[in-house]
Amino acid sequence: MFEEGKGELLSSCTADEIRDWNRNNKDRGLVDKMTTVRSAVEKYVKDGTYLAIGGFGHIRISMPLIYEIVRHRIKHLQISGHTAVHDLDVLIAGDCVDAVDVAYAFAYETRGLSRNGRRAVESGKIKCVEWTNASLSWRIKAAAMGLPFLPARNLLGSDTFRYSAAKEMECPFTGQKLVALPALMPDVSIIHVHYADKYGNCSIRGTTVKDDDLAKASKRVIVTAERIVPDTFFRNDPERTTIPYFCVDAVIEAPHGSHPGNMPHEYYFDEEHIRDYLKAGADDGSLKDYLDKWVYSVNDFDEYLDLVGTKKLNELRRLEELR
Amino acid sequence: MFEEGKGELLSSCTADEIRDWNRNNKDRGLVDKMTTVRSAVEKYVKDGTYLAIGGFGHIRISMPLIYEIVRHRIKHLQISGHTAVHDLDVLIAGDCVDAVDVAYAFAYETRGLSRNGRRAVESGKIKCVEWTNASLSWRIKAAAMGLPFLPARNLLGSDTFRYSAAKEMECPFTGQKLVALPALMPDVSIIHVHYADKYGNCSIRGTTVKDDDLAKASKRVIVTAERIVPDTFFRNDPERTTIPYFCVDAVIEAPHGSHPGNMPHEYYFDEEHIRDYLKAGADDGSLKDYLDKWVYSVNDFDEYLDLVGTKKLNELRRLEELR
Amino acid sequence: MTSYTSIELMATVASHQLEDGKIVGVGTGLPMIASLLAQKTHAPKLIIFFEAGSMAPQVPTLPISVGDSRCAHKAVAATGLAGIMETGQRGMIDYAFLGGAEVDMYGNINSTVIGGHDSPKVRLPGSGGANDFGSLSWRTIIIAMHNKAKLPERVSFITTPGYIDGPGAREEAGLPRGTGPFRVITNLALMGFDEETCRMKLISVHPGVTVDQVRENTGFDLIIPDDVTISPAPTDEELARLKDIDPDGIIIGK
Amino acid sequence: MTSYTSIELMATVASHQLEDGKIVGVGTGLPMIASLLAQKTHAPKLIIFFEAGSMAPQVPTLPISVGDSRCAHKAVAATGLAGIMETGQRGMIDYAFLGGAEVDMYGNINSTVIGGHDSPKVRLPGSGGANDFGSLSWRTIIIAMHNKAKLPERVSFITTPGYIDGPGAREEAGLPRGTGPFRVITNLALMGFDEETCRMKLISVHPGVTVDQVRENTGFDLIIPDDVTISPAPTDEELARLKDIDPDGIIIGK
Repeated sequence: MFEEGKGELLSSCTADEIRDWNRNNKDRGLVDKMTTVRSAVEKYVKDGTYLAIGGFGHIRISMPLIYEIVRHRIKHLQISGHTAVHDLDVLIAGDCVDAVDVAYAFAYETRGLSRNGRRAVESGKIKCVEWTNASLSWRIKAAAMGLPFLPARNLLGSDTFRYSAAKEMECPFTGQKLVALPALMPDVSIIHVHYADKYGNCSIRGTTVKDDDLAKASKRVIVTAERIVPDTFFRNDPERTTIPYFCVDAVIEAPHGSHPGNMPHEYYFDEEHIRDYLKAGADDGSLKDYLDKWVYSVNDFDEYLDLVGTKKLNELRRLEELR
Repeated sequence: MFEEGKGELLSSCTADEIRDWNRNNKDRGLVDKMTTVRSAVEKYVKDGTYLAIGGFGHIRISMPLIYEIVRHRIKHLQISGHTAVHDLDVLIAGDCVDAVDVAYAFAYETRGLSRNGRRAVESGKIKCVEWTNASLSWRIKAAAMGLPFLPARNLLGSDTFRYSAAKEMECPFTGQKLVALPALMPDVSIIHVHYADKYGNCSIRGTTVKDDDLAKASKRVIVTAERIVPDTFFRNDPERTTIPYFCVDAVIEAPHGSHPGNMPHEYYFDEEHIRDYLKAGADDGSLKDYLDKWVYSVNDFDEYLDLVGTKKLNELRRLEELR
Repeated sequence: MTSYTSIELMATVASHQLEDGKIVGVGTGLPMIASLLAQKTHAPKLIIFFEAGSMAPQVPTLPISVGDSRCAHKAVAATGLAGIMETGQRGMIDYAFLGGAEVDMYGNINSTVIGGHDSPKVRLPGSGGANDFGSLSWRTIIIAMHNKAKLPERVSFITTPGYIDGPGAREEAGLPRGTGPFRVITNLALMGFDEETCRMKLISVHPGVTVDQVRENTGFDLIIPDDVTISPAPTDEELARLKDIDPDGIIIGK
Repeated sequence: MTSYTSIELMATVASHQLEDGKIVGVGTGLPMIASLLAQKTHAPKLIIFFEAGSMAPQVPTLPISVGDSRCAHKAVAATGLAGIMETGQRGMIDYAFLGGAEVDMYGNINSTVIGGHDSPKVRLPGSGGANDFGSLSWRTIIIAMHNKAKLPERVSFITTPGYIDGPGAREEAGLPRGTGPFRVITNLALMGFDEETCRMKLISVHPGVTVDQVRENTGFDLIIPDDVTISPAPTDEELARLKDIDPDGIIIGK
């Protein structure tokens, strides 16, 4: 009677498993969590990790962590692709990805499709399970709420549903048909924010996309921040805390950390860089050259920013501020 | 097999009814919604209205609207009582209330029980359906999300459940037992906030309790605000918008609007006033005297504040600021 | 007579479909341009929602992404995907404004794959917020290119459901009642949907386009009523505003 | 020997039950006092949540309400009821710290009515956040007065479920596994729960109280093991901190 999607549930958990994880693994204390990109990736990101990335694919993404994952040649990642753009594409370029829960992926919005991403799917290298931006957000919200599922009214009547791992269900009160979305608890999420303190309290300016829920839903949360601030920044104005400290496992200071992506109120897209990257995506050879130059040949994100150059960084700030 | 609470569902709606109401009755435009307490109550609050009140019972409550409802001798209200304290008690004193969805009511926290509230229930005048603070919040959240219900893991195994209108259900993925909480769409909600613009955008400092969801869930929303600010207050910093304008139907400027309740960052409780009120609650006669003095004999909230006096108001500000 | 491109015409015709004072959930590309144009012409009080969380922004210059900082500029509220789509789920979003690689006669949209799902000929981006906006908003406006391949009888993959396979199918599937596709704007024509059959129906052909041309370029039996009109050409005012919105022709120039 | 009141003793014994570095969801009244005392003595890194939405505040002076501005003072985050209880639902709240008018041998709490629900002898406030904290937190600590009426065999109304009617009952009811009542602090004794039977069990009697007194004032067959100890009296340091917390004796003086 009730249909269900035939897509694979890439990451599953019961509500009691969510609770047990949180009881046993999340530190409640106000402890200093400052670390480095390298240590955080080595500690938390493994072959086969189910990874979710904060922001909106090319807006407010944590490029220091993404580059480090590529540099560490992590394999077989499964990715939550709620508007995945440059974040996912670089991981695919680095051959890190096996499967994607796709809401939006393999494309760059107004810039068109990504040849690199398409090639990986069309060659069968990457497995796709279909979702939508809202259904992935609600799956994450379910885990954040400690629930095994959330009901919703989208997805129904579509092939997106048929290639998802959702199920139909009935409302216990009204009898109406609803879609049930299974909770998603990523192994690791990486989130770039505007402000963080050393304990992990975070504040995001502009749209949150789903990062408040993502931080609550994930087993491990690594945060990179444009600026590290004292905890009084949050305690004096606790409404501005987007993510409370106890969700966060590691904090790294990373100014310009979303480059070449946009960081609201800080800097706009580096369109030249993205154009060159997309051009390199035409074939695996050019892509290897790109990665050699920007990822493998630099030791860390500071060296990467030196390659970008101060002039460009200043220009992107002016662009963001509409000057 | 699945149990259900035998309490009456005081206010019910299907998801499509929520949608139809919002389509047909909520203005999407940025229009000036400034009005007076009197006009707002006359327009929206009727005998039999299901009413929800923002804040936390004696913190950030809209006393101008509550007094006006009493002054208008509105009858047969049904109330959402998620930590209802002085807000509900004054409405009971004014003989406005027939039924309460109780999470917490008829009491004043550390100050003890309310004789007025107890009398009304123990005499059979007021009908009680049992809920909890979280389950009422989640019922409101369901309506705010456009869902006919939300699942949860509280309530189960209690008499609170048996005297509620919740049902047991099974998770479509894990088979585990959950409680299903029916959506609650109040007819009217009244919410006191720190800042509002004339369109209805609102910002709350301190805990939101459930007012962000409540504004989205309610058929009509009347807002009183400590301060009216230009819309640039929100547009320059859109993260601080607790309630977006399109949820709100009427906006009223009301400094000191939570008196004798607490307003975080503005003024603390007027304990003397509350003590006198609770003393008056000992019998109906004294309560009538209280209402005569503070509600029926004054024309509006400005006159009420004149009775309170500037000296007292200044004292409550100093108290709040720990000076 | 002022000269204009096919894309400019699609943008102006599309913008006309939006009502002033309503809320529209806007997808990336041409829908963005057409919504901004509506605000600068006949619908100054049109409220735009972008799926990443922005409500009623004052977009200062052409965005690259529906989630970038231009799309949240001077918004009245900055929320997230759930915040936007829950607002839609409770019936507050009047129009969904979407693009699609394929659109069929029931207004179903494919933006996921061409060819089989598991071994696709072309992998497209997927739903993004399209299925959400299209399922939860009251009326869906779709922009597509007009040829037999792009307007097939049946899309090969329903990313975003239209009327699925006919009258009552949306409600039966569990989608909110009273919702569905409203208009389709292509490079050749403006189309709506027949109330009785839920099938796509011609409303107007663009200037210089014949009904036969439209018929020949449609992959299904398009309903052609007697009262087909001619779409209005862009006015000088509209063309000037389009230049303001996209001075470098990033989308309009495509 | 320093003199102290019964309420002061309950506060200190209660505070000892809280572990440093854990999260506790705190109800109104004595639980508030005991949690603040724990922070000022053995558990400076104890994290307090208040149900109205405050996380990890630095409470500057005695609050009147768990939702007032003192309870949100210098918090790390200001959310709402759902924000707090969802954090509990996903297993992040270690202790619920509650009061109750009646507590029975399985740790079920009544704070709703004495007498029949629909024609009560005494109407009490109801659950508030107690059912939520008690259902969703890992361990529940309860403060109550000790006499046969307040500690009956079966509460007349289960506002907040303890072990309901014995082993496995919570899990069978659908409540999160591994949760339940942990300690009961009264004016006479400190009690826990027997792991096998889930029934209330004496841990220590307060100074000057005999086991017989406890037994006589309990409305059910309390498990009395051989190793019953004597609760430690409040230290001078603890009494001084209690005075700091509640200088006017608003709660402590009751």
